[in-house]
Amino acid sequence: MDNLNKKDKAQLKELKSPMAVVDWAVNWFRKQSIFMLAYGTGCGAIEIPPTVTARYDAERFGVRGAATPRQADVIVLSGYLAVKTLKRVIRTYEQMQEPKYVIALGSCPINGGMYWDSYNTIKQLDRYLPVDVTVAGCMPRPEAVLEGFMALKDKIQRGEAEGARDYRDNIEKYKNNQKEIFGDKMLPGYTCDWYFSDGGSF
Amino acid sequence: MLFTIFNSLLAVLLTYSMGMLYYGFYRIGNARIHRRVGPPLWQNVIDNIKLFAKREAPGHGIMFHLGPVIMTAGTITSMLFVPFLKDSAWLQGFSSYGNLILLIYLMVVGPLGNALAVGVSGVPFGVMGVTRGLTRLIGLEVPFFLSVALLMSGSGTISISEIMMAQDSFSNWNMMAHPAAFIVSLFSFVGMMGASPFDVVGAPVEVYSGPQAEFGGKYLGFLAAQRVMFSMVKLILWVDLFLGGATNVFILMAKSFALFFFYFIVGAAFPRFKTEQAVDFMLKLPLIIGIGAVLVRFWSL
Amino acid sequence: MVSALAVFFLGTHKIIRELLSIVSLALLTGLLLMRIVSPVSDDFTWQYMPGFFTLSFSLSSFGLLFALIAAISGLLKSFASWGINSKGYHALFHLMMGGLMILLSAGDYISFFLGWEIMTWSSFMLFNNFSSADDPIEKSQDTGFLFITLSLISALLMLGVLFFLYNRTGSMNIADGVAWLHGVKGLPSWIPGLLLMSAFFLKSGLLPFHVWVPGTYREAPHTFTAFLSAALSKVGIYAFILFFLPFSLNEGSGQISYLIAWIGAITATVATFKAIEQNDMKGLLAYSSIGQMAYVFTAMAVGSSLAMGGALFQMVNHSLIKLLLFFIVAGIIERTGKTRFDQLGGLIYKMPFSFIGVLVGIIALAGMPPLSGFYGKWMIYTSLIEKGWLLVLTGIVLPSTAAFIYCYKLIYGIFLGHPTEVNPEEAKEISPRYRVPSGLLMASIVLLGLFPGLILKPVNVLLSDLGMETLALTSQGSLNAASGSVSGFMVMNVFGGVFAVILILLSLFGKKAPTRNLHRLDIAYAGELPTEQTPLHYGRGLGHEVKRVAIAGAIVKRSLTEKYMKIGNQLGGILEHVRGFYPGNGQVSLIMTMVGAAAVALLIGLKG
Amino acid sequence: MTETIDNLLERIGRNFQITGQEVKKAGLAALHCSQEQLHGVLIYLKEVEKFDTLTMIGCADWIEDDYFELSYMAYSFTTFFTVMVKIRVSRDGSSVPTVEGIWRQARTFEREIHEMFGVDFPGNTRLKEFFLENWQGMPPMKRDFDTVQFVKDHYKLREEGREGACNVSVERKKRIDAKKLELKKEGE
Repeated sequence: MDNLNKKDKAQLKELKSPMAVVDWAVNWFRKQSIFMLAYGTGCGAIEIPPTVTARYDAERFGVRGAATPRQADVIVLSGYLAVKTLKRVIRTYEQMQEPKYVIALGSCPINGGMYWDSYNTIKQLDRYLPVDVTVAGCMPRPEAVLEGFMALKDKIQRGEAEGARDYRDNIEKYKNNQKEIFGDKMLPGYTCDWYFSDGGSF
Repeated sequence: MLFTIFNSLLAVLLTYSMGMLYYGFYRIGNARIHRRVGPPLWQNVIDNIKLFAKREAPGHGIMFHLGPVIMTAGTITSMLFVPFLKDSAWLQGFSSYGNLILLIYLMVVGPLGNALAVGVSGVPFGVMGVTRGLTRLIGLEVPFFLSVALLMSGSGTISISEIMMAQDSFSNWNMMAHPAAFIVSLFSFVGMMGASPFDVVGAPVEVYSGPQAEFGGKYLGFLAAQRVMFSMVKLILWVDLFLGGATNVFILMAKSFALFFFYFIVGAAFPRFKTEQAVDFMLKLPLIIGIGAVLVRFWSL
Repeated sequence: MVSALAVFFLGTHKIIRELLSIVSLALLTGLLLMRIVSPVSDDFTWQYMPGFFTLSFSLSSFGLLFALIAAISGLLKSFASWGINSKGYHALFHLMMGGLMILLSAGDYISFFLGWEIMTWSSFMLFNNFSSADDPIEKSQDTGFLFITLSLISALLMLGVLFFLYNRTGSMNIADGVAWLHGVKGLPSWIPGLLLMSAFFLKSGLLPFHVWVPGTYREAPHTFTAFLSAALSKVGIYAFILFFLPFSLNEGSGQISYLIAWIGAITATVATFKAIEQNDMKGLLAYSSIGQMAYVFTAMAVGSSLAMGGALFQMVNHSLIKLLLFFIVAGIIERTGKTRFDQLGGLIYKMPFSFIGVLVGIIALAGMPPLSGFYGKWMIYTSLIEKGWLLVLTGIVLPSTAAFIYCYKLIYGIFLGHPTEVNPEEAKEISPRYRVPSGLLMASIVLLGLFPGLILKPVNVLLSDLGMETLALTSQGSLNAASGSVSGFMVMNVFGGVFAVILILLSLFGKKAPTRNLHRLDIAYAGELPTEQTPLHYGRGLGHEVKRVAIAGAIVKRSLTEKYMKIGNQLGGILEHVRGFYPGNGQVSLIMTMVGAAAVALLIGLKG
Repeated sequence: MTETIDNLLERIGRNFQITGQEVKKAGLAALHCSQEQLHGVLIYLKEVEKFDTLTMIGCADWIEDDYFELSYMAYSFTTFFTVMVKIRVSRDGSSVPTVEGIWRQARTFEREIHEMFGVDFPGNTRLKEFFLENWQGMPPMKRDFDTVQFVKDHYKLREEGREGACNVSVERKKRIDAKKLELKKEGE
């Protein structure tokens, strides 16, 4: 694999136990193959097409689109999130398979951005979902989006991109925060029941 | 027996790596057409391993679990009934126990098994994809059967190995001896590989990637792996039937890559048919060529 | 054999009746099996008014096969319908069995015709008087009318031709008539031949005459539908073999055979697209029966040993499959009370046995490799290729590919997807009286898939009786043809082996990446939340897009039934005056019409 | 004679009580009428003057004068004129009978205005929740709705986020610094 860069090789040398090597390898594969679910929530949606097409070509970094949340690794939330959209986003996020990551583009998911006083958009996304990478800007250009993917890749390689685990461990907190917004119109239980139990498996 | 099992494993490995290589080329080639750099050649392998490395997978009960298994088993079973090489004991699988008609039907078992899993997952988009696939199959199978029937009745045998054996020199290759059958079969070939004019089944935007809509993690990994292997099975089948077979793996690769390149060019150049357009198209031009070929053949006799 | 008939009159108590029914059928089956083991000739003739009428009976090997199919189907059917039928039903059913047996062992025209008519009338009474359509409005009057009209036409055609033959040969013996038919070349033999053939096509539901099948199958009592499809539809084939098989093998009859082959292919195509269109389970299976029967006729038209073997294999298979599917469908209807795909759905985990049964059924019905359905098709295809009829092959590949859609619709509509009107919590597995025969049938389908050669031995006996070459039999697990062979045993084992290996592999992954069992509604649905009210089941719509394909759309749009009804209504207008002569109710007038028509036919026959 | 918008307005004025009218620019006219006249004018426009479609219904909140102004914009594909018919309704508890019967698309426009301004449209068959989910309290587009107060009450503005989250600008700076350091070393 010629696309092991210098940094990867340096990391690999530092590893001692075989299990650590396996973990490192698994992370490497995860980082090299990122299926992206581009959720066009706001104006950032327009930044995604140039990112993946000829000009910026995200595919050379192993980033490609996925059609459904079941297949996706990362959900890219591009821009402000209306309350109604947030509900769908949470549902989509919960349908993704672990390990899963969230990239939030633009100021709006960070602090509300220019919609800070809007009655219907949320102001801070990581109260409701575990954001792994935020890319600031209004809107961030495709270079910045790619920069975001690079940051995510680094995190994955370090084994720190564990937003999903955080979400599972602190599910009570996240659900309470979501409840503040949705009131009694929360998502039905079956969409997230397994977070409160082990979940069946065979 | 051990030799056969070893050979089967070898066939699986060979088709997997060849398929991954070809599809890596496919992605790079497509990127170059778009004037992009494109992913590394082994990106498909990386994707596949990553899918197996996912920590969880969605499930809808035991039937959902079995779907990808049936799909992969169907692929590998049909692979084992295709002889890869000519004049060789290697890579023959169980092809002496089967024949072309069996193979054509075996190739449908997997998708139908998977269709059960799609159905049980309860995603309407998936079922729509399955129906599209089955409808499209009507269009694909009819000209295909006509072309292989021409071959079979032309060479007086329905065994793939014997059809392959009969093509001893370049002028005896079936693509030379039965050009009309070859041309007709190419239409079906492109359709069966799922290339662009006929790729309505898994259209990501319309039907949410169709039959694969609900599969994730290891299931999607199995489906992705079997997809490339299945494509290789079809390529090798066409090499066997029309391109005179291969005496060693390198010739096999060269010939199948030539076919793959054709598929790639067609896929890159054409927009998508709707389901019924695909069937109507297949029942018009290729069928007419095929019927013409049959008539010519039996009148000249 | 016919003595089995007498038994049913004695049954007064319910259980006794059921037991008697089963015992008598078992007796019949046993007797027939005995015939195989020790081929005693029990031909007998019965002189009525010596010198005028002679009824002769002899059971040929073909008749034996069909009789066995009928007897076993009847036995299983009686078991499946344990305790749900009235006395009259049993009487009629046994009367029909008797008629069938007379027909199958008939040696002369009169017994042939007698058996034919007894069978037709009793089956008409059966489905008309004991209809499964609960709602009287739902039950169409047209069905019975159509059935009886077409049956009458076929009977009249047959009667006329038979008298014509009698007149020509001066003998009541079928063999003589057949010999005459094959002896005479040209038009004189074609016209009676074609007329007779249409009578038989009608019984098997081939193309221009298929209109009675769907309605009848839909409205007949559920288990009786199974019998109709598994046994009665084969009568046309028996008669065809009896009269025409040597004919189609004759030199110079190539065009007729080719025509029959195409009739088969076109029937299959039409029936398959119609089947995809159906919204109720029995309607779908009815059309699929028509399609499957059509393959048999195509194969018989080919006429080679392999093709005959394929035809017989396909026929036996079809009986097994249709018994299985109709039994399970009957069980489901009994449990849920629903008959349509848009009312069912999501029953898979509540009815695993029926699911597996239908799965086995559709795999065999679609002709997929590991099970028996494939091998019949394989023989037919191979024989077509060997014969060089490639266009006919294309003609039957089209419907057999399209058949995948209705097969999928059948299993999806009932078991997969989301439940609609039936609450799966309340659903229960079908009752044991359906389960036992279904289990037997499934086992035999799988067995025939493993050892397709098993059927070759009886087929070879039949072929040698017909004076044809026998098929090569190397091992029980494989089939051989001149141009290639296939080993069912190997296919099944390889598939099973690969399946097991992959399942183990998947389970190994399962430890690292467990599967999370999700709620039924937790599906990838574009971020939306489907509710219980969201129409997620695709049972009715499935296959509707096939209609947009030009050829399928053209077929589905047209309805022969309607055309016939239109003609019938116009005729009815004319006949209104004629009917004035017959006072009394419809049945009386029907019978009188029949008598009159028979007299006319007799006259024509004697004069000609 | 070519049709002009003035002729059109004149014809309308002959048939209905128009309280005010103006031609904004070529092909675009506005006219004011009372709520009672509204349906008459709109039906006249559709049936007699062949205004085929309703482009939109607008609502403006004139809080100072205490009324809502509803503008029905009709468009004709034959003359390419747009006519705005404006009515005034009171700001609280106002109700305007639906024009769904004249143009079916009015249903959606009215649904939006109902949600955002609280105007009632009796007779509308789909007057339910539209953009907002589970909204209680004052309709948000009314000008006396205090959005800042609402946001303060309902949302938490930026506070310290999750520790794990990383900011790209920070990451990028780190990376560039590292690269610079590396280059420096190589230079040495």
